[in-house]
Amino acid sequence: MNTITATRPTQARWFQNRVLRRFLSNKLAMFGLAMITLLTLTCVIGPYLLPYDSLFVDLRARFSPPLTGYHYLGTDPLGRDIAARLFMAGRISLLVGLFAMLLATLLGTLVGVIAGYSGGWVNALLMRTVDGFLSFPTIFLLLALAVALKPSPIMITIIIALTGWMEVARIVEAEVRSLKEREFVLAGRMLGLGQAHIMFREILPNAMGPIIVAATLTVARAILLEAYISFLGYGIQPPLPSWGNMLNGAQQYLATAPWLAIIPGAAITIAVTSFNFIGDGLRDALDVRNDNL
Amino acid sequence: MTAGTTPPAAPEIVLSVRGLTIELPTGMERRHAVEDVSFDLHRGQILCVVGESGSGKSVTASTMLGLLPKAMKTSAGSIKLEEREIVGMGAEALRSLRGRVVSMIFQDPLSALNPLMTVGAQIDEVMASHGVGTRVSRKERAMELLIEVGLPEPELMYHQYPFRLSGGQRQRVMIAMALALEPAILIADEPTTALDVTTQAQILKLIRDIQRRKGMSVMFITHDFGVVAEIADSVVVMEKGHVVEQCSAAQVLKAPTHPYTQRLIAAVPHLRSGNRVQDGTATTEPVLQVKNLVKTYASGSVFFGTRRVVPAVQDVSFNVARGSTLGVVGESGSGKSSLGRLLIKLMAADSGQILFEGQDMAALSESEFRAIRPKIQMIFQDPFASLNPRMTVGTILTVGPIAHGMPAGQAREEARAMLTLVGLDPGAFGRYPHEFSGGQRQRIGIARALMFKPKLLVADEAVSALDVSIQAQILELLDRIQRETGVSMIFITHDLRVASQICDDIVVMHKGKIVEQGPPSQIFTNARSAYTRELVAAIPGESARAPEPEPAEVV
Amino acid sequence: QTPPDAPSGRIIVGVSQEPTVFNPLMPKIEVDDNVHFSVFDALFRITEEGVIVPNLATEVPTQENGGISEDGLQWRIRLRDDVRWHDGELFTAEDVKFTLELIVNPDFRAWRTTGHNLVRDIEVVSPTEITWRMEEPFAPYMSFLTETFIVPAHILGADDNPNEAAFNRAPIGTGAFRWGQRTAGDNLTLVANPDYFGEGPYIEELIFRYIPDMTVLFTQFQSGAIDLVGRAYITQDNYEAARNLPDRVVDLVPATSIESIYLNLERPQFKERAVREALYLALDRDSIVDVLYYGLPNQTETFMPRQSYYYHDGLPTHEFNLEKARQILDEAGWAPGSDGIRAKDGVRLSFNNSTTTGAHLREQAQQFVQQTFRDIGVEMNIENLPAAVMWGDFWGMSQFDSAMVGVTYLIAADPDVTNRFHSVAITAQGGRGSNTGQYSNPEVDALLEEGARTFDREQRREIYLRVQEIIRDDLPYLPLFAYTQVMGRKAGIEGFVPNTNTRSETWHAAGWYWA
Amino acid sequence: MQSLVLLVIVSIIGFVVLNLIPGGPLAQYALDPGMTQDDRIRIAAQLGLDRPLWVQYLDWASGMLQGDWGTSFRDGNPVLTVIGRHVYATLLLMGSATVIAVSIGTWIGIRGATHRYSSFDYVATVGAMIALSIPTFWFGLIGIYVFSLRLGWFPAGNMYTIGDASVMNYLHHLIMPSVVLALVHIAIWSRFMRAATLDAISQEFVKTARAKGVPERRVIMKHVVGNALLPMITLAGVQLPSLLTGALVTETVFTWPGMGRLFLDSLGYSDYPVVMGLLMFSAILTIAANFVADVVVALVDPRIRLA
Ligand SMILES: Nc1ncnc2c1ncn2[C@@H]1O[C@H](COP(=O)(O)OP(=O)(O)OP(=O)(O)O)[C@@H](O)[C@H]1O
Ligand SMILES: Nc1ncnc2c1ncn2[C@@H]1O[C@H](COP(=O)(O)OP(=O)(O)OP(=O)(O)O)[C@@H](O)[C@H]1O
Ligand SMILES: [Mg+2]
Ligand SMILES: [Mg+2]
Ligand code: NI
Repeated sequence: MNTITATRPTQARWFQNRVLRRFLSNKLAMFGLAMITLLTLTCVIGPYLLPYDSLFVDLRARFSPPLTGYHYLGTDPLGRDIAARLFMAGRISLLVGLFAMLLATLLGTLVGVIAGYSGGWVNALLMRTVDGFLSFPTIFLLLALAVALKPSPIMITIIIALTGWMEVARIVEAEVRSLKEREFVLAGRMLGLGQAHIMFREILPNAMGPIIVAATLTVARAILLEAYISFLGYGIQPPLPSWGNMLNGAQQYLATAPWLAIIPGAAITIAVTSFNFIGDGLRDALDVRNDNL
Repeated sequence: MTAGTTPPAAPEIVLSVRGLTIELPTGMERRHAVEDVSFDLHRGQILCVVGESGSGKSVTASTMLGLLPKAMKTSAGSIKLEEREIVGMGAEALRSLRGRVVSMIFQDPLSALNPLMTVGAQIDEVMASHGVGTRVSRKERAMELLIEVGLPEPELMYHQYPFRLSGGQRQRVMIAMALALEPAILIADEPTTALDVTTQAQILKLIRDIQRRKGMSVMFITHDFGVVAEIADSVVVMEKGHVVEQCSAAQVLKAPTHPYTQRLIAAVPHLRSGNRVQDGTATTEPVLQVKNLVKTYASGSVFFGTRRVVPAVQDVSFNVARGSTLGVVGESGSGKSSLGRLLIKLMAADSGQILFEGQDMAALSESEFRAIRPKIQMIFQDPFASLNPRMTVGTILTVGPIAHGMPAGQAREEARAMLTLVGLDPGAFGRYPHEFSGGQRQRIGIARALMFKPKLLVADEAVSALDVSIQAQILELLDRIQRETGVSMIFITHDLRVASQICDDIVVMHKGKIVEQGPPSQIFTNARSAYTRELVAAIPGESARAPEPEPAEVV
Repeated sequence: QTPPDAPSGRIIVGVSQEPTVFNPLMPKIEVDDNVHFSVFDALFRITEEGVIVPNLATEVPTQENGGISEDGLQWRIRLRDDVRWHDGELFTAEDVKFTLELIVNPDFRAWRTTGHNLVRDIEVVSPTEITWRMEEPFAPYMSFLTETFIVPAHILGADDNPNEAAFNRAPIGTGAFRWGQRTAGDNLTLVANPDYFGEGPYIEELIFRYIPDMTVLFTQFQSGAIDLVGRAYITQDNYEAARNLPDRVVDLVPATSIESIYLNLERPQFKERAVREALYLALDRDSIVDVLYYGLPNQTETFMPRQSYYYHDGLPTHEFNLEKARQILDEAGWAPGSDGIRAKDGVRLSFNNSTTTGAHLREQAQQFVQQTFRDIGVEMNIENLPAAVMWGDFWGMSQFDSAMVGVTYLIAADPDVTNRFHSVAITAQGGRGSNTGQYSNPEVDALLEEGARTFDREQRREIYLRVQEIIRDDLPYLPLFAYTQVMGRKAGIEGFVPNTNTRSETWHAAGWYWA
Repeated sequence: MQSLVLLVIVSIIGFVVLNLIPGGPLAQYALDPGMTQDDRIRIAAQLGLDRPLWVQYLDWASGMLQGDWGTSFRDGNPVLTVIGRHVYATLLLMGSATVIAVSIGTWIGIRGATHRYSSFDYVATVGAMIALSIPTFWFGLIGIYVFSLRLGWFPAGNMYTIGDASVMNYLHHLIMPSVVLALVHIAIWSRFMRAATLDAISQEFVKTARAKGVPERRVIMKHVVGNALLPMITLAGVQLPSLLTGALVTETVFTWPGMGRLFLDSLGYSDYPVVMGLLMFSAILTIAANFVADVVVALVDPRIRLA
């Protein structure tokens, strides 16, 4: 007989140890994580360390290039300090990105789980709707919704979430569809568990990996989308800064004040790259295939 | 032919492995994939490499061709192939040996052929890669080969894509490819594991015939001692990367010296022609009566003419007596699993009756059936897939009873007791499935099924995914549990040897129909249908030994 | 410099909206006028000085010459006899009659009908003479007619659905240029009409290039890919750069549109004159004009363009005085709340300000104004909208609090502003017109009605000067400045005359030529 | 059948969302001093905009079923004509971007997979991630700043210089926008190609091919790449909407006279028929692309072709 000596229960829930280890050893992902932490910290504390308020208009100081006095990153056409604005904007952009991700992931997961588990016409209807949304050029939905609804950070978050849940739904649906054929799900049915129990307690935790990956990439996408609609002027309204609306109008000054375009653009790129690195690292870490190559 | 007829004077050595050590990437369960492995392969002989899963058989074989995965390195040792040293040989030199001097056949014929190339093109490629022949001569040779491996209509076969071929046919194509340049050595890595018994027998015979005809040397990897008995001249036994025993086949089978080998051989299930001894738990009163059960799968679309109708279960009737075990056997695709799913209503039957304790379950709706579910439980095939990896063993065991109204405290008590019953430490309660071995997981699966104290257990290939030694343990456990709890069992398996060991009654299925039904004594020694006889005859290794006369003891 | 004998060369005009409407009678925007002025002719033309001169007509009808009866109701127009359509047909009074009737045809999707819907009993006296009767005297009609292009009866009349006639896609006019070809989304080519009855044309091809992005438009002007830029397409912040370009002529042309903060007077915050005055005092107009707009626009106190004959130059001038603004609010009883924002009778002095998204100079001005307003305890929130939304019901039905807009008040230099300031023009209150600020003052109403009936220039001047005084005092909107357009062209282009009485910089492309 | 349902869903969502937008097509005349609200109401009625929404939808849909896509409010031409005039420019841009993306992306992907964890792979991975993270519009702006304003190498926009219809002139204008548009897709394509190649490389038949002594080059080119390209064909179909979206953004930045410009302009003027037309067009294009991808896969993959 084969008895097992009791060891302390492992607290690995979503991540098996190996996954976590592999993730932690991924240099790029760690770099991304570090960057995001750094960015978040700067955005949170940064404004308190700077001598200028992000909203303070000073026409005499307009268009100061970076490193003019205490304007480390220069000033904008109204003479506001770009560094101060950049950090305040970071708060908004990151928050919008995160919350849009949360919403999109929730909605996408719900639709995906139901569609994937149900099959049949429910699946067909839900997935065709997903396809429908996907076959719109994203910016149509984005612009049309932004135009139709009064822009406010909350609305923008909702709008971005509305245009970003489909990918999650697709991923989750595929995952659930394959999971539901797994024997442990059959086992759940054999035990006489309810449908909702099976969907959300048995299957969903097993789909967490791909969902987390999708979520990370959705943050990246959401930040980009926020930037784009704010750039077009339909997003976050001035004087509240966001990385996107800091770029709004910047193209007018490309020739004379290129830093207006370069600085926020770089911030967006860094933030998005970091999230993408993390997402990619997670994906690699979760990919069992890596074990047998 | 049997292992015993190996000529005593060993002929010249074609392949000589000395002190081979291969490192695993860091972080794996052990440091070496194989360590200090030495053996010789003689010209014109078949060398079988046996051992449990993960013992390093495939790694050793890959090294012969210089095809180790990038993550692994040969750290010591030498491999001499007809006087050429393989270890450290340049890539191009190695390549020119592959397929020409050494060829290899792999386990899974389904995935070993490029789906986008025709059979002919893939055979042709071997010759073209070594610059042999002209286009015309190569095609001629390919045809010859197809005939040689016994494929019908070579002209047609030549232009066929792999997906159109059956598993056995694909494996023949693989062999044809391997033989194209008449290599000195053929390495076969479990070439028949994925095939059903009848096909397996044909392929084994083919390899042996060709080996004889060409005087080739064959290194044959398997974990099945039945296969060893069938074809081996000499045997190498591996355990955890080490060679533990190496000698002639006859010797290994008759008088294994290493304890590991002894264990392995002892665990091999053998066909028992006698009936199971009953201790009185079994009655003749049926707990389950199945009448004229029918299930037909329909897939594809009527519109596009791709409709495919598979009659998976056709007019199946049988009874299961209280406390007894019914075996369901048959080749792959015969409808065994479909039958199993119908019985526990994971799938609805098209027609027919399933009377459980006199009540027709086929007619019940899912919600009505829920109340009865606890009485009918299932043990699943794959111990890895059937346990939710995100749940602790405790949750897995208790979630069902709790859903059916048992108080959580009581469920936990019972789960701990159940763990002990199936031979696990109660401390397993808080751990996750991935922290257990395959055999242990299967015990958890059994414990889960038993939590409800069911009247009927359906086990679909419950031991097929396990190594032989663990398989034996689980079979023993099931037998013990049946004796202790008096549960009835339906045991689905494709392995007749296993069925012969624990079943009171056996039904043989073929293409969805029951072709024969009776006690093991009838099925294995006195089969009425030709199909059953064919199946029994194909069991590897059994022709080489006399069926065990009578069960001396319960395994 | 003299123009060449035969048309030669080509001039590419950069525009930032795409001309898409080619039937000059159908709903159109300013940029479409570029094409209409070149392809068609109206009965009259208004010059850069605001003087109306004959075009297809041979004389301008007045009460003095008898073209318009004393009561202003009977009109008689004499027409040229030497005008041919681009297809060779002779232009006659029938075409004029057809045009005027088509405009009021209920099935026809006409652009403006104001004025035209007063016309009755059109009579073709001879091919060169036409008369009609007006339902009531309407002096501005003359100006409307300078923007009413005559279309060919023999072509458009033959089509049973003038809304979708082939003519609308390849128009035939009498103008100096004929329809060339259109590459949708990119450019439109007109070619010289050698048989033009008037002056010119001197160039062979007139091309309108659609470049929606101002930065790119300016870059192309810099690189020489386009020859001429009109309207507001060179933004104020590019003026310096433009001026310093070699071989380019850059003119500052006073425009008719007035930038202002428009107030919705029905909002409780704005009902009191004191509030409006305080807000006006809190506008740092000098900074806006001199810094944000680079000193290019002109400060103004009225809606009337400075270059107009009716311009009032004696209005009280604006001062920037926060102290006084606070004082006025204090006196009026608007006391600061705990958050520093003033309130009175439960009304917080807080409102939204809207403009079209993407107008970055305006957005700058908004944010600047926001700060000074905040200094006097007024909260102004910015809520910008895309043009299509902003100019819909939001604007038309007075759903805004306040807006930062540039409004043109005059039609072809006529001083009539009934549409903007008469109380019958408040659509939100069931009226018809564009009085979206919901301004209502009986005295102004009376003056405007009188002005529309009066044909005498001097009498009208008196009326409209008075209107300007009252409005300056009432402050229904807070004037910021009068726009100045930056017009740029290559140095070799001769004959270019800006005319702010039209909506088009190519109003007289017939006179352009390459030196 | 499913595609038809999809089209109906798309059209309904599109129509509803579009009509949610306040303002409407007549907003553009709001500042015209001579036009009164009466004029605008009259024109709205003439355009049929005063009818209930569902009547307008059914009217539009029944026209659609008869092949009548409606008439542009702004342009007066039939919607199909209007779209047709802009398709060419967009296809040119998308086509050249695709050629760039596919050729470079495929190469990077294959090389990255076959030289996994090499410095090339590392640089490619990092590069791809960054490329995926740069906002396209911003990249375009910076491109214009550097290459047009600073260096003056490329024109800042438009498709050609008037009066110069030479192929070189078109090419000159095409380079920047197509590179900008291609950048993201190179990244996407190379990532997927890398994954697909890794997938294929780990397949048994690759081992078989090696065991046969097939030269490594041929193993990669014939066995690995052949099989890796199959899923990529499907991907190409799926990627189309995002390519289209990218094209829309790029066109805006580079004032490219394609469907993207048309789309933004039409949306700006609330030219419903054209916007709806473009939505349907893109949905149909997507469906068609997926269909073509399926057909191509079926042609290439004998398992499907002969099944
Ligand atoms: N690609 C690989 N990367 C890392 N480790 C590997 C790889 N392939 C095999 N191994 C490890 O090498 C050891 C030997 O594996 P091998 O495949 O040779 O076993 P085997 O005897 O063929 O087993 P089976 O009967 O299951 O095929 C095992 O511990 C396995 O985990
Ligand atoms: N969901 C399904 N849809 C369509 N056909 C199916 C389905 N499941 C099984 N089949 C087909 O029904 C037949 C019986 O399948 P079943 O799984 O019952 O066989 P089996 O005896 O369990 O085989 P194995 O030993 O390989 O497990 C096979 O031909 C199979 O291809
Ligand atoms: Mg193996
Ligand atoms: Mg089965
Ligand atoms: Ni070891």
